[in-house]
Amino acid sequence: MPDLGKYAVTVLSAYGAAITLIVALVVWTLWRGARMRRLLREAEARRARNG
Amino acid sequence: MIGLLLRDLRLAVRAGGGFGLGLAFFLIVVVLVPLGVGPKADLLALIAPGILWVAALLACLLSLDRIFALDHEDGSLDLLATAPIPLEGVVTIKALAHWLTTGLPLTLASPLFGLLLHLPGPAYPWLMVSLGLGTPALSVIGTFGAALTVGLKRGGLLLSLLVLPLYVPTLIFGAEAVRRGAEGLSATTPLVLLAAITLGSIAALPFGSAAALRINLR
Amino acid sequence: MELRVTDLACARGGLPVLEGVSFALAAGRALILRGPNGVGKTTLLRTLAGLQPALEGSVSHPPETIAYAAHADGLKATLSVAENLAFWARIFGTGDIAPALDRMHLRDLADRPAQNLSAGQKRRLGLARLLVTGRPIWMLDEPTVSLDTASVALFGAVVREHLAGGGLALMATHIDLGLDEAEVLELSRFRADPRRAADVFDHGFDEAFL
Amino acid sequence: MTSIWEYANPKKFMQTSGRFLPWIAGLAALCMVGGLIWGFFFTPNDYKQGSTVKILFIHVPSAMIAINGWGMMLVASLIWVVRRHHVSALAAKAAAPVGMVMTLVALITGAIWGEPMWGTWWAWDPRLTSFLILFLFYLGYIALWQAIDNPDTAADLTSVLCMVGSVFAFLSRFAVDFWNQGLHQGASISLDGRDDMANVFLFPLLTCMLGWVLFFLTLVLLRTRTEIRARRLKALIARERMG
Repeated sequence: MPDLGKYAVTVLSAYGAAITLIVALVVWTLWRGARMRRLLREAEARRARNG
Repeated sequence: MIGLLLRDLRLAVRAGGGFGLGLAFFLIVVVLVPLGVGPKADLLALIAPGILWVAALLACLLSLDRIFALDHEDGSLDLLATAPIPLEGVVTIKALAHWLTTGLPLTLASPLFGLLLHLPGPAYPWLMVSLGLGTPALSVIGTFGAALTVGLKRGGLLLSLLVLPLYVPTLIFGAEAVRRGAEGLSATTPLVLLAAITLGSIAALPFGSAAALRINLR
Repeated sequence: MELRVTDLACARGGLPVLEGVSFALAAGRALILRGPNGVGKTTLLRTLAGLQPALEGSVSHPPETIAYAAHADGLKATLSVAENLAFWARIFGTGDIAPALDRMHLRDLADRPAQNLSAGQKRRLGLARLLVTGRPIWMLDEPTVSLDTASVALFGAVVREHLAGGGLALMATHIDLGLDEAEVLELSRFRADPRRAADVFDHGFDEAFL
Repeated sequence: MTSIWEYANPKKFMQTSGRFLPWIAGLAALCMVGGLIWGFFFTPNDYKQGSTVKILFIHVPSAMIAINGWGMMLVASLIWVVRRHHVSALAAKAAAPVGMVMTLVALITGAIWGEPMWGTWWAWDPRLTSFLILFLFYLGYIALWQAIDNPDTAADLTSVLCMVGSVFAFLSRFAVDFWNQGLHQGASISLDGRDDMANVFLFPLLTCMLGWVLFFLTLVLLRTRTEIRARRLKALIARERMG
């Protein structure tokens, strides 16, 4: 751990906030992607069944 | 074209307070601000240029959704789109009618509101000139936003969200001109820039508005 | 003066509803569109009037010849009958509204604000608008809604005069206007095939890529 | 040599993007994590700004993506308007939330950085103000996509908004500069106080920038794939309803 001096809180909170936001964006993207993939698979299965 | 303009103006008058509504809103904002920030004359004089411009902008925004909404509801927009007038002309006339019913009265009445806010003496001509040059841009840009959101549910809120960022340059140059006027400096540069934005908007945006209307009508 | 429609396909809300619509209409002729609700009568009329683009096919007619009348009459409640009509006459560049007022029996109502008209009177005013456009091709979407028997007969007579004067009329309507000479086009046979009804996202998609 | 427009075909796009996505994602993660670790642990403190200079490695790449993300949306919108390739419109839609989050990251890190440097969380510095306005543009653009049901109509209208918005965003940037340099001197400390950046900062910064670009690409590809699936799903459901 480097010595952040008197600005430790500043630097760490900036990194923390940024990484939280970026991770949230990634998680949201992946979650939505997975959900759409599942819905589409169900729809395709319905179509295959019903012709 | 003139027929459409006359009809819109006549409708604004008959609807009761087409001209008055924007002015009344302007008045309310101007009354509320001193109540909020306190009655100190020097403070009010300092913020008056900005307040007057923001109030003008909000008063314009207030009536934007009516530009096309009524014509869309009663079907006249469809009929106008099949009429011999090009749609670009229709949106220009609509913007002009909007300006005549909101921007122009605001410009003419602005010195009175300036008095209420202790606007410094040298600023009055600049206030009127900048509003006169700038409010047409507000109407034209607003017409574009109205064309984008015509026929949408909850279009009003979305309209404000879309239009307000587009108003930024106009607001900055307009308020800056008045502020410079109030401090006794030359306001030519911001006024020229303001005029450039207005002229550019009038020249180019009707094409965007007409395109948006065509997309929304189909 | 001819309206020719060739192999037209049109969509509503992004979905194709009609395809392969073809017909030709000569001066003095009328065509009545029929079909159950939702078959796409309004969509077809809007496409022909140029309000929405066709998916496929072509529509040909001389420019600036179409007068379109929708479900809504486009009346302004606070304007009087004469003012409403004069506005459209001005937009279309035809001056005189007196003949139209007389023809649709609106003379006595001329100074009444449109908001005080009955539904049938409003409709008559909406149809009077067609007369002041001076355009030969009428495209009418359910023109007889809320008209009483006498008004329907009046309207039928007006259309017949229009046709006799070399005009064309295309109407979506369910009731008999007494226009015996009109042809009828049943739209349900042009209903778009749902298996074809798809956009790019429904073509050649391989389940391996889901 | 096949034409680049082939990738505008959804199927072709899904195939190709599916093949490259893991590599791009991996590289993005490597560059981002590597660059940040390098920047955070192995760079010295600035003599003036102390350890806060480490925020640079997040702040600058995010700001870069925030602006260029809008640029990419503009290009994609133009392609949609001119050539009507659906994938292009969906890519623009997919990029907007990524750009918006990047704008937010740039704003937040800027505010946190500004607190010790300028003594205030928020200064109406021209640059910060422009980013706030850019954020509003992103917000409006996304809201317009959300508000319209018909996908082609939405694509058309948002494209028009994106083009007009770009002009006005540019004007706003210019206006904001004018506004703050005018009479009222702005914050005296500017972010540009590093005329000749030492290599110790430059190389990790470049790594982070590369990482951010790849990250943007990864997310846009992922989200575009999701949007394509959503459109396909919509087409299927519509077909089911039509019987």
